[in-house]
Parts: sequence; structure tokens; C-alpha cells
Amino acid sequence: MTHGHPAALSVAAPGAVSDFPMARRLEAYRWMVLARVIDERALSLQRQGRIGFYAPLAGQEAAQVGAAYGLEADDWIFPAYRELAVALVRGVPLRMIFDQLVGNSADLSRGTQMPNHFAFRAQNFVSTSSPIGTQITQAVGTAMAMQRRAARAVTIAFFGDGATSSNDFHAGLNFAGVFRAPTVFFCQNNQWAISLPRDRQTRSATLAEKASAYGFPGVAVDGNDLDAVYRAVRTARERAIAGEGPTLIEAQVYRFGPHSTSDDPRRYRADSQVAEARARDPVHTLKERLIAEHQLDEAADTKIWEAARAEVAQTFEAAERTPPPEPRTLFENVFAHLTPRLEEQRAAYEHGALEGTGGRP
Amino acid sequence: MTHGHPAALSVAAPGAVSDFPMARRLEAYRWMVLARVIDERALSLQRQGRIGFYAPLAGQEAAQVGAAYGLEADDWIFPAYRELAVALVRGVPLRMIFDQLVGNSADLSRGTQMPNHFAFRAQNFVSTSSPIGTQITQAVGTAMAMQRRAARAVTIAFFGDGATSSNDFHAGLNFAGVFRAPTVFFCQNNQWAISLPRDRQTRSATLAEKASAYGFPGVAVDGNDLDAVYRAVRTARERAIAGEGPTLIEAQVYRFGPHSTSDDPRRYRADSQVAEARARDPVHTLKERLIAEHQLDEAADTKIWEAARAEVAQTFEAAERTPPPEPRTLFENVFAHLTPRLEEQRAAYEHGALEGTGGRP
Amino acid sequence: MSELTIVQAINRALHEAMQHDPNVLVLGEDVGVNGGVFRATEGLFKEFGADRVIDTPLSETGIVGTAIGMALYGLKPVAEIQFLDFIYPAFDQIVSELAKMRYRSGGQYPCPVVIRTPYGGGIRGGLYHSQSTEAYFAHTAGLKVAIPSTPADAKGLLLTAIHDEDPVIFLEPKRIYRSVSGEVPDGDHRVPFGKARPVRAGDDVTLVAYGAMIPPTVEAAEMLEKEGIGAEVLDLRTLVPLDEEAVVRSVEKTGRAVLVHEAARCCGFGGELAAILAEKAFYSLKAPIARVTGYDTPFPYALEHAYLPNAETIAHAARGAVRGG
Amino acid sequence: MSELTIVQAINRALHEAMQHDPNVLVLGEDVGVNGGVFRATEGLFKEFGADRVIDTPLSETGIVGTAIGMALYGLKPVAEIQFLDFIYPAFDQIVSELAKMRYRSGGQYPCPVVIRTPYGGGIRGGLYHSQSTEAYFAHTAGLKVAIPSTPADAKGLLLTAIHDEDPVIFLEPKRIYRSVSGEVPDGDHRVPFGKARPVRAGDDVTLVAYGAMIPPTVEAAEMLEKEGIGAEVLDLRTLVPLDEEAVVRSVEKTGRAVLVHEAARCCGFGGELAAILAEKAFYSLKAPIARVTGYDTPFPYALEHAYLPNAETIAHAARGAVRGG
Ligand SMILES: Cc1ncc(C[n+]2csc(CCOP(=O)(O)OP(=O)(O)O)c2C)c(N)n1
Ligand SMILES: Cc1ncc(C[n+]2csc(CCOP(=O)(O)OP(=O)(O)O)c2C)c(N)n1
Ligand SMILES: [Mg+2]
Ligand SMILES: [Mg+2]
Repeated sequence: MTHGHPAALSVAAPGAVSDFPMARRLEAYRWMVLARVIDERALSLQRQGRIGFYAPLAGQEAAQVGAAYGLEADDWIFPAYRELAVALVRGVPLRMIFDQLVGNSADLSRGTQMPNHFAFRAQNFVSTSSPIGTQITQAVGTAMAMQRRAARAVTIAFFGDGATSSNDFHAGLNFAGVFRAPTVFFCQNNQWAISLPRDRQTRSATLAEKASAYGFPGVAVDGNDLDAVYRAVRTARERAIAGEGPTLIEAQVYRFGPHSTSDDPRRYRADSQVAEARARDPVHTLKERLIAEHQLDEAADTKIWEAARAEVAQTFEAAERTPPPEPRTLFENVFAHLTPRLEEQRAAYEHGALEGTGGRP
Repeated sequence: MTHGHPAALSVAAPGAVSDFPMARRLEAYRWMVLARVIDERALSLQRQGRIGFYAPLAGQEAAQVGAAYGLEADDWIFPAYRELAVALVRGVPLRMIFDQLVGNSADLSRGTQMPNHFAFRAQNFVSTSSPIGTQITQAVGTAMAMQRRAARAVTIAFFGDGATSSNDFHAGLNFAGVFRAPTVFFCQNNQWAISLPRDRQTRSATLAEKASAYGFPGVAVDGNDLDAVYRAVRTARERAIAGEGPTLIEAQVYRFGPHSTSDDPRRYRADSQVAEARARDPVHTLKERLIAEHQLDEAADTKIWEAARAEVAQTFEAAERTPPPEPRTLFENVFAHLTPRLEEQRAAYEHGALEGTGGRP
Repeated sequence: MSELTIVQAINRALHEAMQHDPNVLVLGEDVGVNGGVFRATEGLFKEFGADRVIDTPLSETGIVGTAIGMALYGLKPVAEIQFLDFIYPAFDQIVSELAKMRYRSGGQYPCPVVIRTPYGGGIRGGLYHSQSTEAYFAHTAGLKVAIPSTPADAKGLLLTAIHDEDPVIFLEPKRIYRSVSGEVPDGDHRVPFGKARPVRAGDDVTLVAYGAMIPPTVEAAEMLEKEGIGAEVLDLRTLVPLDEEAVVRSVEKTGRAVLVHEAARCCGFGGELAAILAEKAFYSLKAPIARVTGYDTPFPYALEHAYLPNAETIAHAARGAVRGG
Repeated sequence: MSELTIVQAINRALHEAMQHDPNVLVLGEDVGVNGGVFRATEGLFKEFGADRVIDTPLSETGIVGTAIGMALYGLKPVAEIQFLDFIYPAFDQIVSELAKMRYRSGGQYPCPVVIRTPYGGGIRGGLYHSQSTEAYFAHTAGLKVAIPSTPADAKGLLLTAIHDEDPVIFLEPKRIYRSVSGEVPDGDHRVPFGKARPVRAGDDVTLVAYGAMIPPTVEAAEMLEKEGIGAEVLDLRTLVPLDEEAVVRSVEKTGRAVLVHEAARCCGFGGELAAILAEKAFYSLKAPIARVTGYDTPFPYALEHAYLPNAETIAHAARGAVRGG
């Protein structure tokens, strides 16, 4: 299950969007289980102080996995900070994900960022940042670049319901409309922006309809339905590739857990609401379906969960044993090359560190 | 005609929006003529180097005058930088307008700003800035304050087609929708943002329809039609006062002149297009109508233009003879009171100026 | 007097200001029902309701833009930006509008908005939950900039900010929100802007700091004392207006200055202080002026301990200054 | 060699870069059909078409955000912001994204966007067409900041910026766009970043300036020469990276420094220079370091002549420094 390749699929016939391929449904289920297990584990690791922060995605697995399957390897992904399942489907090795959560010396981002702020160049999974919405205009820019290079590829921007209020949502959708950029705007409306419920984020009836302000289609889908999400992304991708421009997709889901490990959702929402949402748990829904289709039974399912738990535990421990980044990396990647000033600061740090002053001259 | 009072009108019966009152149509025409004359004069003064800059409003007179008549004295106006005719209707004395264009010591803004960047507190005409769109969220904030004070008043934000792409358009309309702020969003779509035509500013069919993304109504009106504009603003105002929230109005007009005195529109648009638009000149349209209604004849019209030209010439000369601001005003109004640092800088300036060094120690 | 943490003192100040003046209101993301992600606005929603404790959509542009509109109309908005790192969508409103409103209208439109926001590192927040960019605001004419370092000052400076006639950027040292507590006067306790807090007296070297850098600076002074070096510590409290006189006077006495901040060095506030001293205390200076600051890199995650000044690095610089002349 | 103005030299550089490399493209407001409000992009649209000379909607957020996306994919976008005063809607993209992209991805995602924008006063532009806020960018780790003052440097620094692997904020002194002209090398003329231009030699005082402040600084040096004072003038060319060595070396020789910029004083780049000198050239300093800068007020309209440094005020400060020690 780890070290998988980007799970991109070829389109059977351009224009005709098929359902989520039956043959890969079980595989998709495995990714969803793995994501759920990572969530559980990461929340507990954070409580133990073994990682510094975590933003769980529980409730959004079908949306993320469905969307990721709708893409091709050359497509570029612009994540928010909750898209761990997308990274899995793209084939990012679990170990790399954990290296980032730990911020160790093996982390591809060299320990510069908080947990969940991934960047995986090989999988066209662009660097994550915390400021809400900023990836949206960037995704449009990359799509405009793809247009100019005549690449048969698209970009997808992931963002939340809260991000629809951001400056970049407005600028990004407007530019995409004007330039017919091949971008898929994928909004995971999980009903909450920390403590702000969706209906106080904006007064429009749906988020999807905001697309019309920019002259292109918006579509709302049940984000717990892997097929529906897959079809929507696939359709949007084909429109984009055909030069018909962007699409806004609103995947309606529910955030089961806290906003992040810093959040206590009982301050602003009733447990009963969460319980109601959990009744539509996307992982469970898919499991039931696979069982009905005889692709899965309880015993096999138990094995899937156990395997996932074992893999997660082992891989995390390996990441945890990896030493932290070297102090000199502090000064690297500010620019391609150290400026004289950074060179001096680096030298001063090392000098100070050697003198036992904890750095600095 | 100068020193008029804010031309606010009482609503006959709340809920029933009447046409532009017949009795004041001639008065409205006079304001429109005056605005047109100021435009002509200011463009020539700028060419002579007697003022530094000017942004003409020709083509937008009916939109501005119609909107201004739709307001009450307690309403607050958040202008862009082209709303000179609104200031006139609000009763801002011509002299004050020219003091600002000149930037002399009588200017209420104390010569701090470029021409056209008015602020007239007494008329609730809020301070103008150059950055596009910033007044939009501010207008919403003031409207939220009016709500909290239970004032029977509204705010109106003026902006152009270009400003619909701004961050503040998005944030302002969204906040207004969420909080049902009593704000009228008045977009003068003059078809151009400097050299960018309306259809490349955004791909939505109209600007008015962007309101639906924020959950409130948008309406497009012929901005050359004083009545239509008046009715739209009046209706929006009543909705707002009644607690029904904001409205977006798109007044469709055409910018006859250059964007500003720094602009050469022949670089980006055909004269024929301008000629076509001029065939629907709002000043001329209203004149014809007044003649048809026997409120005006050619002789009376000639007098109106002559009187306006004379008044403009005289008033401008008086403003021009007024001395420039005192150098010490440079340091005032940064804060309510001079900080020690500004006090020191002021003293240093005066010391240097006395020594003939042109200021500074 | 009550024993409070810094964040409690801020909460107390907001509470009292809102009780005292119906024009005061609070707005921001998660400030209402949730009480703020750091709980600075805890309890306010319950007491003052949704009309005065406003949970806004996720838009800093909207928060500051509407706060400006409210202030123009005579209300006293206290806007919270969840982290200083997220203030940039509002930067246009802050530097183009808020800072210039009074000036550009010739005094017709004062605009006394308070923007509160937690700043600084040391909480394992990485690039986007750690930055200290006070210099951006100090460089923007028309803004006042306050940064408390004690609970009493947190309350006293915030009440002064709320009563000020001009816009104030109020930066809260989140690293010591809860770790520093102390006695806070009850009632309308105000700490004037532009008066540095003399934290510690000394004759050999002046250490100038503010905000979350005060505890390590004091610790450094204590270390130095044991080595026989008398370090005077000044807490600036407000960068604008600046208590230039206190800084210059102290360095005239000690002849040596170490300027401490966690912000990046280049064009940080330490530069401003050094320039003032190199001009106005020049003839008293006995040694090169030293800066102990963050490096000219983004704020790191795993290596934040290496990035941030600490007592040892501050003391090291002070020793250098004393050796230097 | 051709005799060009600064704005022509910029146009030439863009032209040649676009001819040379199909990845280079230009985007911004009014840069296409209209050729830019200052005509810096004149003729590019006709030659390279709408695909490479992109007239954007009115959104600096969109301009910089999409430019970042293009750069990530391997294009070389040169974004124009119409006036530096209007860059703030893009500030979040610049400081949170552009500056930190390489760092935060551990080098996986370089982001070499060039942002060109006219800056500075002296054109009767008032508050919003005059500002000099280079310090905001110099304070932001991860950005390079270039400011030419001659046509040859305008071309040479812009070509270097376009070839640079990192983001560059390229500030164009609009006041001297057309008033300064000079010989500009044809072809791929590059001026390295981080090397100050020695404008004039002198032994008594060092005047450090950049951009539109170079002409009055040189004029001041000429005035001083007549009075028997030898003023060395350094044009920094780039603030980041900074040619610290050249500045320190010169002040070690002259013992006196006058730091000139039109930006507001508090936390301006002069503060950074003063701090460097007060640390590294301390033992050579014979007089207090002087700053000649804009005041700590917004940029005025009617009184801009009083606000802006000029030859006389620069010379006055230099005389003071020479008298001072
Ligand atoms: C510009 C900005 N403002 C505030 C924050 C703090 N913040 C982090 S996540 C968040 C809510 C985001 O909600 P949404 O977009 O719905 O995404 P979700 O967390 O639900 O996935 C907020 C306010 C931020 N990261 N960036
Ligand atoms: C944020 C910002 N970007 C760019 C500019 C430069 N600029 C001044 S006016 C203008 C066009 C405005 O168009 P529109 O909103 O339609 O108003 P109009 O001038 O047509 O009345 C531009 C781009 C500016 N003032 N502010
Ligand atoms: Mg959400
Ligand atoms: Mg327009």
C-alpha cells in the first residue's frame, strides 16, 4: 500500500466521464482507511507531545480520495492543509508524510514547516502554507502556464468553505474565468471554519453558485459519495482540458474532529450534530457498499484496518528516530545561494554554537 | 446654485418609491451642467499646469446626480475618485472643491491629497483614496455602525467596473450579506478600467449578478437615465432601512473622456465607439426631455451653461489666489497630537528652512 | 489588584472597556462563541451579545475595512487578527487607509481602530504562527505600535490604546500569554504610550527589548550580574511613539547598547534604535552597538530554538560590548 | 551602446529578455494594449501577443498570485504593479508566499518572479503615487530588492533580476524615468546584485543613497566639493543583497556617513545601514551618523518639496558630520 504510484487513470473516451472504476474501489477504500488511521494516530501522538500539531481530515476522506483519483499524474495539486489523503493517493510514501509531521532531517521540506504543511514535488503536490486561500490564485497561474505550454494537464486547488471569503478566492476565480484557465476549484465545505458555521460565512445558498459571478459553472456534490466526487472532478478536468475553462466544485462534507489539535469544538457545536454527520461517515458508507458488492467482507476489512495500524505505527517510529535537521539548514533555501549576510549569520551561529552560547556571536 | 443644501428628499410613503420628482429635475440638470463645465475647465487647467491632475466624469453625470438625489442627509457617501457631481448635489460649495483641486491652504484636506481626492465631513462625504475598492468594506463598516446605533440611515459605496475585481469588493459584499448591512453598492460601469474593457475585467454577463454570490439582489440600470438611477437607489435605500440588507446597483454608463489627465484613450479604443456612446449623452438626454416637458428652452439652457462657466471661472481663480498650506501642516494630522519625534522633525524642518537649507537639520 | 496572566489581563481590559463604553466592540474570527483561539475574548459574547462581539467571515480585509468604517462613525472597534502572520490580507486597509485617514482628510476623519494580534515565536508554530513584523507597522507613519510584556502593561496599554484618538497596532506576545503572570491593578488602569519601562538598572551596558524578549533579556542581565557586569534593561512598551529619551539617556550612562528583538534583523526595529543612538548618543558610545535578533531567514519550525534570541545569546553580545570598549 | 532614458532601458531589457527566452512573459494592469501607464511595456504586446503580454483584471492579488503559479511551473513572469502604492493587495502573496516558497518547501519549489513597480515622489502624485516602502521588502527574508538609478543599471539590473533564481522586487525611480538618460550597452548586459556603484570618490564623508535620491546626492557632493569637502557617493543598486563591504570600507576611510532615502525615517533602510556601521565601522567613526530621509508622515501633495530630501538638505547634513568630528 505504501510507495504506490500516483493513481492517475486514463480517460476512456474524452468527453465521456465514467463512474469511479469498479476495479479500484477497494484500493480507494484502503487509502481512506489509511487516512483515518493516520488521523487517529496523529491525534494521539500530538497529545503525547510527539508531534507538535495536527489537522485531522476525518469526514473528508471520500472527497479527497475521489478527487485525487479524478486527476492525472501531470496535473498539479494546490492543497490547503488538510489534504493528507490526496497525498496518499498521489503515491507519496507514508514515511515522507511522517518525516514532515515530525520535522526531521529526512523531511523534504527540511523541517521548516508545521505538521500538515506538505510539499512533494515528485507528485506535483505543491507546497502548503497556512494563510487561507493563497493557493487558489497560484493554481490559476500554473494553469495559465500549462495553457501556454499546451500541456494536457490541469491544476486543482483545494480549499475550505471559509476560504471562499478570502481575497484569493475572488481573484483566482475571476482570473480563471477571464483567461479560461484549466483549473478545478475544489471546495471541501466541511460546514465549519474553526468555529464559524457555513451559514455565517456567506449568505449565498450554496458555495457552488458563487461560480456564476465569474462566468463559469459551479456544481455541488455529496462529498461522502466517492463516485459523485470522482465524476465531478473528472468532468471538470475534461472541460478544462478541452479549453472550456474552470469549474467550481463544492463537495459537501462534515468535519468530524476538531479543527486542529489546538481546537475544542464542544465550545461551538453540539455533539448531536456531529453524531448525525457521522451517520453518513464516508469510510463506513464505502465499506457497506463494497460488502454489498462482494468486494469485501468483515474479516478482510479487519485485516485492512490492522495492516494500516501496523504500518502507521512502524513508519512513524522510524520517522521519529530520524535526527532533527542540522542547524546550518536554517540558512539554506532562503535563496538559491547564501548571500554574504546569510553566510555571515551562519558562521556567527556556528561560532556561537561552538562556544556553547546557543548560537549568535 | 453654489452653497446649496444637501438635496435630500423625503420619501413620500415608505415602501412606495416614486419617480424622480418633477419639480427638481431642472435643478438636477443644473448640477449636471455644472459638473460638465467643471470637467471641461479642469482638463484645460491641467494642460496649463494650473492643477496637477484631474479625472473627468463626463458621461456619468446622470448616474451620480440620480444617485445623490436618492439619498438623505444622514446617509454616508463613500466615493471612489470620480464622484465630483455627487459632492455638488450634496451641497459642497464649489469653492471647497476647487480649493482641493488646487491643494491650497483653504483646502479642508490641507493640501495632503491629489486633485479629486475629496473629503467633506459636513456633507458626510467620506475621505477619498486612490487604492481601488478600499471604500467598499469601509462603507459596510459604517453601515454596521448605523445598525448598532439604530440610525435610519444608509451608506453608499461608489466604485467602478474595475473595482469589482478588488479584494474589498468581495469582502465588502460578503460582510454586507452576512450582517444585512444597510449599504447600497453603486457600481458605475463606465465600460473601462483605464485601458481594460469591461468584458475582460470579468466573465460574468453583468456586474449586477455578482450580488447573488453574496445572497442579495443586484440590479442593472441605464445610468444615462436619471429616473432609473434614482428609483434604483431609492428602492435599495428603503430595503436597507427596512432591515432587508444591501443591494448592488450597476449603473451602465460610458466614460467619454480619458481615464485621467495622464491617460491617452486613443491607444486602446476607437473614437467611433466614443461617438456612439456620446449619442446617449446623459446631459443632452435630460435637456431634450426638459424641453419636451416645457421646463426648459434653448435660451434658458444657454444661460445655464453661461452662468456655470462664469461661476466656475471666478471660483477657480479665487481658489488659485489662495496661498499654499504652511509647511508646518506637513506634520499635523499624522496623529491627533504631535509625537516627540514629529515635534523634533517639525522643529528641524523649521530650523533648516530658516537657515535657507530648504528644511531638515 | 488581581494576579493574572497576560491573556487574562487582556481579557479583563476588553471586559472593562466594553462595560464602561457602549461604543467599544470586538470583531474578528472566532472571537465570539468560541472566545478567541487564545481565549482572549472569552466570556465577552455571553455578556455583550452578538451585536458587540462579532464573529466575522474569514477575511482580514473585511475585518479591518469594516472596523475602519465603524470607527469613522464613532464606534470604537477592537479588531482581533488571529495571528499577526495572517494580517497581510488587511495590509492594504492598514497602511493605505487606517494609517492615512486622519492625515489625508486634514483631520476631518480620525480613525481610532485598535488591532490586537498575537505575535512571535517560541510556540512551535513554524513559518506562519511565529512571525514578528512590528517593523512594517513602525515604518508606516500614522500608526501607533504597542507591545506589552507584563500582565499589568497588557491591561494598561490596551486601555490606553482603546482610549487613544489614533489607530493602534497592539501586538501580544503569545509565547508568554500564560507563562508570565503578575499583579494587575483593578479598574481604569492606563499605561501611557511613549514611556519605556525601566526593568532593571545597571551601569555597564544597556539592553533594549520589548514583548516576549523581555524574559530572556532579564535572565541575561541576571547572568551578567553574576559576572560583575551591570546591565540596564529597558522595556520599550511602545515602538511608536518611542521613548527615545529613555534609550538615549541610558546609553549615555552605560556607553554600550545591545538591541534585542526576535524579528529578522534587516530593517528591524533594532536598526532604528541603532541609528538613533549612532546619531544622538554618539559621543557616549564606548563600543560597537550590537543587535541580537532573529536571522534574515523565514521563521523555521524544527530549528526555532536556534532562530530565537535567548538569555545566553543576549548575554554573549553584552559581554562583547563590555569587552569592546 | 544606445542613448536611452531609464524607462526606455527597462523597455529594452524586457524586449530582449522576451526575445531571448520564450518563458519570459509580462503581466499586469494596462501593460498590453496600452503599453503600461508609464510606457515601460510599450510595443511588447504587438511583438509578443496577448499570450505573453497579459492585461489582467484589476487585482494585484491576482497578478502576483498567478505570477507565482507561473513561476512554479517554470515560466519567468515579470509582473508590473502600476505604482508601488498599489502593491498592498498583493502583500500577502509577496510576504507569505513568494518570499517563503523556496524555504518552506526545502528548495523543492523555487519561485523566481520579478515584480517591477515604479516608486517614489517628486511627480506631484500625493499620498498614493509617491511612496517609497522598500524597507517592507528588505525586512522580508527571501526577497531581493533592486533599485536602479541610471539607464545602464536599469537594463543591467533588470536582466539580472530576470535571470535570478529567486524573487526580485524591482523598484523603478519614476521621478527620473525620463529625466535621466545615458549610454546603455546593447545585448545581454548584466549588472550583478550586491555590488554598489561607486559614483564619486571623496575622503571626508560618505553619502549612501539609491534610486531617485542619487541625482540630488551627487548634486550635494558637487556643492560640498566647492566648499572643500570631499564627499564619496555610493549607489547601493540592491538593498538585498547588500554590498555591506563597500559601505563599511568607505566609512572606514571617511569616518563620516550620511544615509539618504526618501522613505519615512522610522525603520527605513537608513536605520539598517546605520546599525551596520555602528557595529562594523564603529572604531572609524568620527562623527554621529546622519540620516536625510522623508519625514515620519504620510507623503504629502502640496508640500512634497518640503518632504523630499534635496541637494541642500543632504549637503547640510554632510557639513554637520564634517563639523561633528
Ligand atoms: C488569512 C488567514 N486567516 C486566518 C487563519 C486562521 N485559520 C486557520 S484555518 C481557519 C479556518 C479555515 O476554514 P476552512 O477554509 O473552512 O477550512 P477547514 O479548516 O474547514 O478545512 C482559520 C480562520 C489563517 N490560517 N489564514
Ligand atoms: C489597487 C489599485 N490598483 C491600481 C490602481 C491604478 N488605477 C487607478 S484607476 C484604475 C482603473 C479603475 O477602473 P474602474 O474601477 O472601472 O473605475 P473608473 O476609473 O472607470 O471610474 C486603475 C487600475 C489603483 N488606483 N489602485
Ligand atoms: Mg471548513
Ligand atoms: Mg470603469
